Amino acid sequence: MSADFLYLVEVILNGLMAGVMYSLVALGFVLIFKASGIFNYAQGVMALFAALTLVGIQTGQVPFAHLINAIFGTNVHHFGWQVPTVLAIALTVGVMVLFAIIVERYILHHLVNQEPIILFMATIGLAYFMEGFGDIMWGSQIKTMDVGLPSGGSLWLEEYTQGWAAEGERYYGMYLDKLDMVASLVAIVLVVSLTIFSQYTTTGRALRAVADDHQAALSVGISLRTIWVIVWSIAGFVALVAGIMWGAKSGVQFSLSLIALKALPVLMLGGFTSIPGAIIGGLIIGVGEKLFEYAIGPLIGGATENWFAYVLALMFLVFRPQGLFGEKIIERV
Amino acid sequence: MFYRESGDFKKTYQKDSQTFPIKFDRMRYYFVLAVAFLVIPMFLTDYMANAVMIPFLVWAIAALGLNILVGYTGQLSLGTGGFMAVGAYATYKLMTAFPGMDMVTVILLSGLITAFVGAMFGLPSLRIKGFYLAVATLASQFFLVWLLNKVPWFYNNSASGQISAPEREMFGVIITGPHATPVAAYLFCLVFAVALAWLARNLTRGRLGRSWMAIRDMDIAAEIIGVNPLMAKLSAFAVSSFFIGIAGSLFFSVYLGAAEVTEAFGITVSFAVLFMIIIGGLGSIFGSFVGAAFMVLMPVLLKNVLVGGMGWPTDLAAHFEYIIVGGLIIIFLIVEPHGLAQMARVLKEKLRLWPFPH
Amino acid sequence: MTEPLQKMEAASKLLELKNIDLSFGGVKAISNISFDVMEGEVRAIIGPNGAGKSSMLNVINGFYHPQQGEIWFDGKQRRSMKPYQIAYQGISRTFQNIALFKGMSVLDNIMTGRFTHMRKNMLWQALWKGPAEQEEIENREFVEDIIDFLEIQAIRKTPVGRLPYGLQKRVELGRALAAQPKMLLLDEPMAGMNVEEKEDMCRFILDVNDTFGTTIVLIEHDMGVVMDIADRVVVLDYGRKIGDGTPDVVRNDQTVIDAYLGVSH
Amino acid sequence: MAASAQKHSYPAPGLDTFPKLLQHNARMYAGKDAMREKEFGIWQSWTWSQVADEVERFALGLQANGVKAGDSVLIVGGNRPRTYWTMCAVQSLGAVPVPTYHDSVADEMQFVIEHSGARVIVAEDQEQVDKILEVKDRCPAVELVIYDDPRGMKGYDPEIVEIQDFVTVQAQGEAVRAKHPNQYQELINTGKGEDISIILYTSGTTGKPKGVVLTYDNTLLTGYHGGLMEGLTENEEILAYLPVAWIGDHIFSYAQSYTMGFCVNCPESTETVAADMREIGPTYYFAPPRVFESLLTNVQIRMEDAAPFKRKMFKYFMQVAKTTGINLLENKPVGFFQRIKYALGNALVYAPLKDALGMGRVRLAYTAGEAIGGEIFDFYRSLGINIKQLYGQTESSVFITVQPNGEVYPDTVGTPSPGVELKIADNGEVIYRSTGAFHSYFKNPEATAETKTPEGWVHTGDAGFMTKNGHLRIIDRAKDVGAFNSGKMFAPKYIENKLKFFPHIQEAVTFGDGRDDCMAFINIDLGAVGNWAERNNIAYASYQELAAHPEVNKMVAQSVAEVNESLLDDEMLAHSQVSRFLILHKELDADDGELTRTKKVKRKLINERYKILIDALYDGKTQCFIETEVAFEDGRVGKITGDISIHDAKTFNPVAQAS
Repeated sequence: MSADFLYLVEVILNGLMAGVMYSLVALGFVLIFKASGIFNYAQGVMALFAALTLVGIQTGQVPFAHLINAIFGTNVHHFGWQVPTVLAIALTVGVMVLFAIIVERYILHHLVNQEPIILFMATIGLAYFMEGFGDIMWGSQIKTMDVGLPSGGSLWLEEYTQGWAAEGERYYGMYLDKLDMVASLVAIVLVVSLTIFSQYTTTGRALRAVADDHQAALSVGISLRTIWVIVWSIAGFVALVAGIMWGAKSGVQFSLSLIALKALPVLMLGGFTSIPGAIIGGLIIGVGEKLFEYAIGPLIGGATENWFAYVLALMFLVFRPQGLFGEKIIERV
Repeated sequence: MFYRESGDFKKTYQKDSQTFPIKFDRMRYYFVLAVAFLVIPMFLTDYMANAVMIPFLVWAIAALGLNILVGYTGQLSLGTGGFMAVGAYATYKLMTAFPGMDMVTVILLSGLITAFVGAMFGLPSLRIKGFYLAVATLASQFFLVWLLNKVPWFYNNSASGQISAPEREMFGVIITGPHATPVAAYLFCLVFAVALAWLARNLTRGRLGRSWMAIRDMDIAAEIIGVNPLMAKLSAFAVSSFFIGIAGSLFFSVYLGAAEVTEAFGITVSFAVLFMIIIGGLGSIFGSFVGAAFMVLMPVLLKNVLVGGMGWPTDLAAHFEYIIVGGLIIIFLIVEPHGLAQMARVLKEKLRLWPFPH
Repeated sequence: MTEPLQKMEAASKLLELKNIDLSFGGVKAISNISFDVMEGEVRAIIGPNGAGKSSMLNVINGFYHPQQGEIWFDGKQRRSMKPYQIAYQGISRTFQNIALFKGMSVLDNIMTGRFTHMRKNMLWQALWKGPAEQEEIENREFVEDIIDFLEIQAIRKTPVGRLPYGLQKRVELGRALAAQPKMLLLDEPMAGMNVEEKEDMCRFILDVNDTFGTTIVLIEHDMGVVMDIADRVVVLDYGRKIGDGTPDVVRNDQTVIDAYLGVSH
Repeated sequence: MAASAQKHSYPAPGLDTFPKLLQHNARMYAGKDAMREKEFGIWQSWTWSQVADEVERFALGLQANGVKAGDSVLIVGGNRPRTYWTMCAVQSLGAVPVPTYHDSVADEMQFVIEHSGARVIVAEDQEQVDKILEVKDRCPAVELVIYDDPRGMKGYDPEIVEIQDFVTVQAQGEAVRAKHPNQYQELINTGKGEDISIILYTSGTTGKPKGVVLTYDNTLLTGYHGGLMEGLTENEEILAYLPVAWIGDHIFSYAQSYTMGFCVNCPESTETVAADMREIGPTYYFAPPRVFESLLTNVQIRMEDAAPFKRKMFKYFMQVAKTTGINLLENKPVGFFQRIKYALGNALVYAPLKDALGMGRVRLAYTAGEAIGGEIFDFYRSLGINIKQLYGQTESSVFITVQPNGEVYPDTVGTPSPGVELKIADNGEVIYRSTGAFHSYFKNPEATAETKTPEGWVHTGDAGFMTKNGHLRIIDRAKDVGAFNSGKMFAPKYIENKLKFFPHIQEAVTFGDGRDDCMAFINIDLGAVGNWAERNNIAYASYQELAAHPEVNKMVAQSVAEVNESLLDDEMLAHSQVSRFLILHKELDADDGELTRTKKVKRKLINERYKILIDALYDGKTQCFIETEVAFEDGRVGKITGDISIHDAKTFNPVAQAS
């Protein structure tokens, strides 16, 4: 095997794993969209917020320390304790559930019969709000996330593949991030458990009923409000997982919220209503953008990852407007 | 309360369909114009011009443009920043390539170039609707910014990757570059803002505007009536981009003076303009101005109160800005999805009916 | 009953459908239907739910493209066309579920109906003063005639969303009329109306037919109305044509009675 | 006499007919709007010269169709320019326009067609033409029907009568004019002031309608002098929304428009009158009291929904207006502080309110036809709207009396108009002689002789008297007025109305004709009194029980006493004070035949059915037992019995009061 070929394989594998990360974020979108028809732009910010909260709790930060100091002229920052990771995660999940309840109570409830586009814009507002709120609550400096996930390249893999290339001296083996591999595993577990949840539990079936037909769901006695709280909680949980993965990878900072933007083309490809679509869309985009950068990038100045996903999705959509797995849009006259 | 409409009757369709059919409104409009053109320039400080008035006018133009697309035609776009960048870079290229060209021509040409680019990116709108389209417009945002950043020809190979506006005059007064006088720059932008508002009003009141709104309200019925959906949407994209291009052009040449594409025309710009029209009012020319005013003034006020008044750190004030903007967007969408303009309309109706409540 | 017959002898075929087949993903909506519409007549399409009536209208105005068959309109065979091109040929319609432009006033809705009659391009419109305004006023005059005709003067500037159902239907008729169509397709124009509103609507339909000589094709459930105002009736059942003729003929046709009239009466 | 001096003062010498006035106006006010009609969304307008042209062409067209001097031409239409033009065109030919109510049914129309002998009818639209065709076979004289609105008329080709479009007739007229340019001028030159200008059929509550024949001198001069008196100019705007067949509209929207040269505005449709009125903002306005009343009610209802603050503000400033507004309107002295308050109220309430009602520019408003409630009247005047009552009828070309500026009292109808001589006949009936007094009833010499004496005095049929300050007060229809044994006038309805003014009195019947003094039956208002009872914890099971309650009787006695006291103000009525009264044990009911369906008292029947009670009143008894039959809602007939107590009322001695 030539080194170039191996490099290509490495690019593809990296792409697949990046794709899994995209899928992870996209999953949150799909969940909420399916259950409430809301395109939740705030999903990315939710991931940021969840990660901030987790780090904040873990490191014993005083919430709103910045604000308190500004108002009272004090200088408080930390409680001075460390919270165990598992407990911190549990507390963060609690915060995300609380968040879901607040969102349902104060926003969704008042926007029930609005057009989808209005709801979409409301989530943009929500995203802005949370971004500011998260910063005020936990401060805006970059934080490192340490929940005990492995990091760095996998030396074992590097060594193991080193000999594969024909001209071994020039080839250093495949570089794959351990974190990415863990993330892929976690994502797979998450998808499987979500699928089981939605197929085999009463709540899951209720969720699907609501997705199919609000009226019908109401008539069988499912409270729409409860459903929405559950869905947003799950989405919050997914956001937390995504936040942990991305945060561990590149630090907890503002740019984390932009991963939502990465998830959008994934959704366009996979369709807004399909969980498998989100996964496969994510993989396609992950692989596609890495390959494109690898093959074409150097010719046109690089950094094509910024837009490749979008342009790919755009091209794709022109030919299949409902996405890969989306239901066919039938226009009634 | 202030309206006296008895005897204000119309004998021609021309009078009946004028922009301000009620005399009181008409007078108020002339009053505002007079203040903007005659009074404000007399009292305009540098700070007021640069922090408030000029950005307000530029953003108002951008909001007008986006409103044509989102408010009037119902096509949600998140590509405003990218199109503004096109306008800005077109201006830069034109100014440097044709030093003798006067600024009005430069700006109009920049608008036309952006209109063309906008129409190109509008092509998918025939097939893609709703969120899909909104997301697709993000493609233009990222692609355009990347393109302008990566191709050195666009910034004349400058080492910093920045573009900066050369000095230009109109009627012997410097309006661009570091030595521009704020009053001249303000008036220059004002003329554009007023003229473009007038243009937007004309376009939205007639055949074209009705075809846009028809597409927005019920695209199937619109098609039955003879509206070609592609033409309607493309024209909306083109006109909208024309406005946004001019806004980008003025933003760069008159307001900023120098710009770097990823900083000045990022995705935040797209959202900011979208917020202006949500808060101001979708499908309202007046709303575009109000929304722009709001989004320009709010941070200034916040900064003056929190940082200047209470001595808070600036970053905290900035975070509050996010909270307030986001919160307001949600509140507006819940309470009044048609924004401040609709509130003004309701208030006006109330005043017209005064003392009756309804 | 001699009047419609005389009318037909004098008139020529405005629309002719020959052996139309339409199916969606293998499900046949319309199979092998042929019928014609004479210039100036009121033609009704009736049939039970799911008989393919609305599909028939959608074929006529170009929303659906039949897999087989020929459509002849105004003496020419129609190639595959988009609905907006068909609007230019002189066919306009109303919808079963009102499809007005909710964000516009009554006047603007009907003005939008004049779309095919307005020509001034974007530049003239941007200037407004001059030709564009002139064109606007000319069309406004036409539209005001329709408003007068439909007796909706009092609601001219009301946003359509605020109007009661019956008036919305009337406005929609106005919008269709504004195009000055050769042929007007009405999809259940009287659905959901009370007796009085139905009478008004009947009068308007007949007046339209009378005053402008517009050919009318309508779907209607109220048999009384159909028998009163239609010159000829097509009866559909399960996508097939089972009867065709004057109301009298159709009323006495045994197949029709068995398939449709017998059931509902 | 002053009246005769004015008798022939036309707006300018020789302008003694409307067609001549029209030509005059076309020269004087050539470019000014004479008529407007809201149609097709805007106010279509015609200048005086355009109107003159329209009228000329239509007149010549009518002539070409055989209309000649002396013919009657029936006009059936709403307030539309062509309706008014037709009148003038017909008059140009020396023929007589006969406008009729366009909401009348075919049979009513048939009577007018037959009686007027019209050969030509000008109808507004299909609806009217249909009515005419319906009765055509019973009106053989009709030869031609001209329609204004071509809508739905395309297929019409009835063989029984010729039908033509208004425009076609005008085209025929134009052809005539092209050949004979002076023909029209010659035609109108032959018209004279004493010619018949119009026949108006009075609706006639009883019997067949009567055609009131009026001459140009009647309508033109009356309208002109009325306009001069009020200082009307060519700049007035008036809204024509009342039936053209009604004398009021004919005088205000036709005669005065032609004589003063002002503009008449026709609303778009009946539903849009209020909106159209707001747009036009008339300066001269007429409405019957019920219109003013319903407007006021509407205002009050709408204000009820206002926020508490706004409601309070409204109430406060309306109170300010009440004390200040009328004085300001009548140029009486008002304190500085009051003026400030009124000015503030004007900015916040009065001016916007008037504007919203479309009365923002009204300089002069009339009301007539029936009595207007003092509250209502004062409401508008306090806002600064110069609303005045006038008294008149078809036979007088409207104007008999008008309230002069500064002398407006709610209970009188003013002083005689220019050219009117007024007298009270011995039986109390108001009679007058005036320039406007009608020529005759068409084809009805008996009725003419009954109403108009050879000396020209016209009987109004109304009883009234002149108050000390020279104003006329109308009391009742003359035929309802009786006399006491003393020979003094007894006006039952006047007293009854005063009693009914109290909210707790629903109905009252008074007796006195051919008796010594006045007695009354009272019906209490179950709603109002029931409310009062609930508030005061008075239990009651039925109307009868409530009516017999001593507190209720006391309350009614108090009201009767107040009425008696108020009657003292008028010498003519001071003796009609109610001396005894009783509260009936049941409500007078239309189902029992005691009231008409329009809730008017059937005196004769009540006189018979309740004879025993009446006798008891006059016999001085204090109790009386009665048994009456009543019809229940389900149709069964039952009996109500009751022991009714009779009360003496407090009366006042006129002489004692005077001293």
